[in-house]
Amino acid sequence: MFDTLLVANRGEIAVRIIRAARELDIKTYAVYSPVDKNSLHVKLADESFPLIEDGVTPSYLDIDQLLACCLRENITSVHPGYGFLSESEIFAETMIKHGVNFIGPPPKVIELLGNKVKSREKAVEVGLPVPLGSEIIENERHGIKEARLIGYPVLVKAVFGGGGMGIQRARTPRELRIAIVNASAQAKSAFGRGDVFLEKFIEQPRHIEFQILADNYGNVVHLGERECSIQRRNQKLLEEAPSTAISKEERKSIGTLVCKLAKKLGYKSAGTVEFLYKDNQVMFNEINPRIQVEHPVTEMLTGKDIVKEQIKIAQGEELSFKQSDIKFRGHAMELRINAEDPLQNFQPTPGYVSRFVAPGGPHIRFDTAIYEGFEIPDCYDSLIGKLIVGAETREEAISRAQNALKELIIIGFPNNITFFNQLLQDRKFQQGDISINFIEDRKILEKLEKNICALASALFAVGLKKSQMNLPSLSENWRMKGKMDAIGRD
Amino acid sequence: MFDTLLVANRGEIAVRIIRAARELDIKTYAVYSPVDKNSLHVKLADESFPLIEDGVTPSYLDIDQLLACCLRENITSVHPGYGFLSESEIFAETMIKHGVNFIGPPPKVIELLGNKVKSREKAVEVGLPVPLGSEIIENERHGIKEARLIGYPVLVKAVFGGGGMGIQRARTPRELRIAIVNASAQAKSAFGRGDVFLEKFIEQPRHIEFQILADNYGNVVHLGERECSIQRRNQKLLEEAPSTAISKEERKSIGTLVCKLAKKLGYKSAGTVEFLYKDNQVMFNEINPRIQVEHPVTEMLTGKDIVKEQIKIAQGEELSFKQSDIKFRGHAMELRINAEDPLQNFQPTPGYVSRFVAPGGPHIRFDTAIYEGFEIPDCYDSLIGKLIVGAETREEAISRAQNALKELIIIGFPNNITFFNQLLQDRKFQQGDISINFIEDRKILEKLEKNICALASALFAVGLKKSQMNLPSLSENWRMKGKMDAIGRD
Amino acid sequence: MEKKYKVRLHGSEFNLEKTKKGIKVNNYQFKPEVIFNGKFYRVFVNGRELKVEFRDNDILLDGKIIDFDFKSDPHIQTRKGSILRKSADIRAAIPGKIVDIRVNEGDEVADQQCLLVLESMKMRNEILSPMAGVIDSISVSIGDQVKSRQLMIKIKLK
Amino acid sequence: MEKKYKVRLHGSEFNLEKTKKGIKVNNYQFKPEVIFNGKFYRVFVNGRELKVEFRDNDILLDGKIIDFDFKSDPHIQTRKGSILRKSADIRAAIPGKIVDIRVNEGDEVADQQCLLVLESMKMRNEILSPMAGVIDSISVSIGDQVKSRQLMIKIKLK
Repeated sequence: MFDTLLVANRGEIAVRIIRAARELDIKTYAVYSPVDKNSLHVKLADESFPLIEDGVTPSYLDIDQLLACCLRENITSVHPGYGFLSESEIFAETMIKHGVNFIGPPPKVIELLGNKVKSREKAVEVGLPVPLGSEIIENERHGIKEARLIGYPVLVKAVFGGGGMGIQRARTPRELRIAIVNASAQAKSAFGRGDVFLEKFIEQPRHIEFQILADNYGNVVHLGERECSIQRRNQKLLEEAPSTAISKEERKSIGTLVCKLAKKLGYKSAGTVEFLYKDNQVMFNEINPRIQVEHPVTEMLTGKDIVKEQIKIAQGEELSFKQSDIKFRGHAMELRINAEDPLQNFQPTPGYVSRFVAPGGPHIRFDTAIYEGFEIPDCYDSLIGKLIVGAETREEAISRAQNALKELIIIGFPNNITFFNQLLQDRKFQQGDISINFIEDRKILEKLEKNICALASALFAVGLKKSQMNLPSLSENWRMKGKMDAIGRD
Repeated sequence: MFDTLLVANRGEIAVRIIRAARELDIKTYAVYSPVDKNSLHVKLADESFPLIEDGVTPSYLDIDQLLACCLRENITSVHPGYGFLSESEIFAETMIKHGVNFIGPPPKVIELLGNKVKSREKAVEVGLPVPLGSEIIENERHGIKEARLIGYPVLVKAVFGGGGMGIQRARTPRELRIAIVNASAQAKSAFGRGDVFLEKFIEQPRHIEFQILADNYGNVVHLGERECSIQRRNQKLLEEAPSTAISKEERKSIGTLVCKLAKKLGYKSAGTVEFLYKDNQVMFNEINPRIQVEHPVTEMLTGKDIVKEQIKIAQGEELSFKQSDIKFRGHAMELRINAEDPLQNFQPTPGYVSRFVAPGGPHIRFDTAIYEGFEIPDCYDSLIGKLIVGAETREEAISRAQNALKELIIIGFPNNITFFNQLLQDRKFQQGDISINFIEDRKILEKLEKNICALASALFAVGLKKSQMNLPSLSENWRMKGKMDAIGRD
Repeated sequence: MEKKYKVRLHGSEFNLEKTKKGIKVNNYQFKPEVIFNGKFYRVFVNGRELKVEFRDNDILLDGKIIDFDFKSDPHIQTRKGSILRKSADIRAAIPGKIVDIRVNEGDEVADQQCLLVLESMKMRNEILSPMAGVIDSISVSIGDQVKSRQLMIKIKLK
Repeated sequence: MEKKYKVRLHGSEFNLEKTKKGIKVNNYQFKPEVIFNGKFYRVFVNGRELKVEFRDNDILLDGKIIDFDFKSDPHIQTRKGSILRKSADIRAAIPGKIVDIRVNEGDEVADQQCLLVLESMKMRNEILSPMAGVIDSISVSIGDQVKSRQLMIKIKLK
C-alpha cells in the first residue's frame, strides 16, 4: 500500500486526486508553480512544495524537479492527472526507474498508444471498426495515392499527435499536398515528430468513448460509454452518459471488444477508448491512457470512484468487482464551466473571482479549484469547474442542470454559464440529436448573442426607469451597483 | 400541474423543497419570520413574504397567515416540510378547503396516524409485529393491571404524542403510578390531550424505518430501510442505509407488509414507517406522514428525488416506476451537523457563522441553509447542515464521511463535527454493532472530551514554543489569531 | 510557577493549567512534545501525532482551519468547588426563551435543584441551582427571551 | 436624442444605443417594457418575461445575482467602421504569452492579416490587423508575457 503520493498536476484534477488519496489514508504532496501559490490544491494537500519556473521547461512539465521532490521527501507514488505529463512514457519510466510508483499504465503501453497508426492496428486486430485510413505517409505522392483509395475528403493526422492538434482536412489532391506539408510541420513543432497518416473524414459524427479499468492480473471491465459530442474548437464542453445513440446491445458488444483490446495491449489502470460514431457505426479513434476530465459522468452513473480505482490498481490490488456487478443507473451529465467568452469565439478570460456560489441539492456535484477571492492564472487552461448532475432520465438531468446553473454564481470575468442555458434549452439537444458540429449547426452562439443583448436592453431599461423615479433628472453616469470593478467608468 | 408552491417551512428543508419545485418549473414562494429575514430559503425562492410574530402563535405555525398569503398571491399548492405544521390535519384540511393543494397525505390519514393506539391496531391488522402494549389507560389501576400482562419495565406513552416527548419509563407498579400521572400531564400540556397507553420497554433496540411512496391510484412502493440508531436525547444524529441488521429477505418481507399497511390506510405521498428492532425482530412503532430529515440517505441509495415524487403525486401523477425498478446501490450515510456542544450534553449553541466551507467530491452532498456571515437564530432547532455520502460499501462510506468532515469548516460556535470524528472511528460503530444507546454504551463523549483536551494542550504547547522563539519574554496574553471574536480577551 | 488559562477550541471553553508535569486541561494531564521543522509544528500528544501550521491569520490543525485561542485567567479558582459560596447569580449560558420558572422569590432551594427551564433551538434546558440557599430575586418571567449572560435569578445563603 | 453607452453583462461588453424606437444592443433592436410593482421590476422583452430586483448592493435577474453595469460612452463612433483609420494600436485584449510574431517592422500588411499569436489559457489566439498598412513598431518579443491592454504593435497607413 502507498503511504505517500505526489500530485503532479494542478487545478480541479489535483483536488480530485487529493480527495481520493486521503480516503485511502495516503499522505498527499502538492507541487505548485509560482502563480499557483494560492491554489486550492495547495491548501488541501498535506504538504506542498514550490516548483521553480526556469523559463525553459514549464514547471508542471519539469520531470527533474518532480523527481527530485519525490526523492527528497521519500514520496512513493505519483499521480499525473490529465494533460501535462500524463501521457509521457518518459515521465512514467523515469519515476519507476527511481522507485516511485507511477499511477497509470505501463510506459511501454503509453508509448504504443502515442502512435496513432499502431493503435489503429491493434483495434483492427480485436475486431473493432476503424475509419478507412493509411499507413504513415512517406511523401506527397504516396499521400495522393492513398487518398484515392480512401476517397475524399480525407484528414491528414499526426501519428504522434493528440487533442485535435496537427489535423488538416483535404478535399482535393491539391489541398492534400498543402495539408501534408502543413500538418507535418505542425506535428514536428508540437510533438517533435512530423510523421502523418491519412484517415477518411467523417461528416458530423458523434464522439463516443468507453471508460475501462484494468488491473495487474488481467481483469478488465468497462464502465459504459460517454457521449462527448458537444464541443467547441475541438474541445469537449458537455459530456453525458448513456449516449442516446448507443443501445444496450451495442454497449455490450462494443464494451466486450474494448476490454479485449485492453487485454491485448496489456493495459493497466483507467483508460478511455475513443470512437467516432456515424450511421449506427462506431469507428475507433484513439486510446487515452489516463484519467479524463469527464470521468465524473461515469462515476455518477455507476457509483464508482475511478481515481480511487486507479490508485488501488497501482497498489497491486485486484479489481473488487466483475463486469456483471456494475450497476448503471439513470443518466449523468457534465458541464465544463470555463473562463471563456462564448461570444468572442470562446476566447479565454482569466480573471479575479469576486463572487462564487456553488450549486447544491440531490445528485449534484461541483468539482472545482476556485474560490471567492482567487485570481485565475492566465497560463493554464480555462476550465474552472465541472457541474455534474445525476438523474433518473436524460430529461430530468437537463432540468436538474438548468436548475443548478441558476444557483451557480461566478462573477469577475466572462464565462460560459449562459451559453449552457442556451444549449440546454435547444430542442434538438433535448431530443439527443447531436453531433460534434452541433453548436454551429444549431446557431447556438447567434441565439445566445441575441438573448444576452435582450437581457442587456432589459436591464438598461430597468436602470432607466429606476433613475427616473429616484433622481430629479437623468444622469449620464448611473451607478447600478455599489461594488464596481473591471470596466472602469468615465 | 401546479404552477405555484408555498414553502411553509424554513432552513435546509425549505431550500430542499425550492430546488425540487424549480426543477418541475413551479414558482416558489417563501415565508419568513422576522429573525429569518436573511435566511437562504428567502434568497432562493422566487418570491418571499414576511410573517408577523404576534406573540401568540409562532409564525411558521400560524395557519391563518399562511392561508392568507396563498389566497392573496394565488398560490395553488403548499409543502409543509417537516416539523411545524407538517403533521397537522387541521392545516392540511384548511388549505384543501380553500382550494390550495396540500403536498402530503389526506387529512384523515394524518389524523389517524396521530393516534398511536389506532396506528398500532392497523399495523397488527396487516401482520406487522408490534411490541406488547395496551389500549388507552383509563386510570392508574387499569394501568397496573395492564402492566402485569405486559411485564415490567414498561413505557407510558402519549396516545397523541410524537418525537419522543411525553414518554416515561416504569420498572415497578409504584413507578408506574407516578409515570402515568406525569406522562399524562406532559401529554396534555404538549399535545392538548392527556391520553396515554402502555408499551413493553425494549432494552437497547435499534431504530429502523422504511421509506414509502404512494400515489393516488393505489400504487405503493417502499425504498428500503434506514437505520437511525445513533441518537442523542432521543433525536437522530446519524442515519444510514442499508442497515447492517436487515437482510435482503427481511427487506423484502417487511417492505411488502409496509406497502400493505400503506394501502390499508389509504396512504398517499411520501411517508416513513418506524420500527424498533431487537433480536432479529422488527416491532412497529409509528408512521411519520411527512418528509423526514434523513430522506437524502434513501435518495443517495436509490437515485430518486423523494421531494419531487411528493410534488408529482400531489399533482395527480402516477408513480413512474414499480417496486422492481428500484435499484439500491452501495451504502449511504447522513451526518446531522448541529449547532450544539456535545461536551455540554449537546446544549444548543446558536451563533454567527464566521467561516464556512462545504465539502465536495464524488458522491458527497451537503444540504444546508447557512452561509458565511449568517446569524443562526436561537428559536429554531439546532440542525445547520446535513452531510450525505454515498459509497460502494459501508466501510467506504465511513472513510468518505471522515474525509468530508476534514473539508467541512464551520467556525463561530461549538458544533458536533469533532463528535462525528470520534464516533466514526469507534470500532463497534465500524462493525455496525449499534443501538439507540450507542453513544452512552461506548462512552463516546468521554473519549471525545479527552481527545479535545489533548488537542487543546497540543495547540497551547505550540503557542508556547512559537512565542518563546518569537518573543523576548513570555507574554501573558498571546494573540494566536489575527481575527478575534466571541471569547473576549482580558 | 503554575499558570492558569482559559482556552477556546472549536468554540468551547476549557480550563488549562501549565504545571511542572506538563499541561492539564480540565481534568486530563498531557505532556505534548513539539518539534518545529521550519514550516510547521509536529506535536506528539496522547499517543497521536498532530501537525499545526500558521498560514495568513489562520491556525491549521492537520491541514484544517480551526478556531483556537487562549488567555490567562486570574479568575479561575485554584481548587474548583471547594470554597463556600455566599451567593450566586444565575445567568443564561445561551440565548433562549424562559418556558418555565419553578421557584418563587423567598423559596428555599437545594443544591442542584431545578430553578427554571430555558428553551433554545427547540431543546429544553433545566437550569440547576449551584448552591443551597434562598431565592433572592427573579428578574425574568415565563415567555421572556433572554440573551447570553443575562441575569435571571439571584440566590443567597439562607 | 440618441445616446450611446457601453454596458457590461456577465463580464462581456456590449454597445448600447437608446433610440426613439427603443434600445439597440450590438445590432439587435429591442423594445423592453418595464413595470415596477413596488418590490421588483418585471420586464417584457424579446418574447420573454424577466424579473429584476435590487437587494443590498446586488442586482438580481430572475433571482440570480448578476454582474451588470453601464456607462455613457462618448468614444463610440456613430457608424462603426465607416471612418478611414490612419493608424492602429494593437493591444492585448487578454493577458497571455506571445508565442508567434508573424510580421516585422516595416512590413506591409493587409486588413485582417494575422500579426501575431497570443496564447492564453492554452488557447492560441491569432491577432489580426484591423486595417491595411505598414508595421510601425513592434514592442513585444516571442515568449513575452503581456498584460491586458498592453501595447504590442503599432500600424500606420502606407
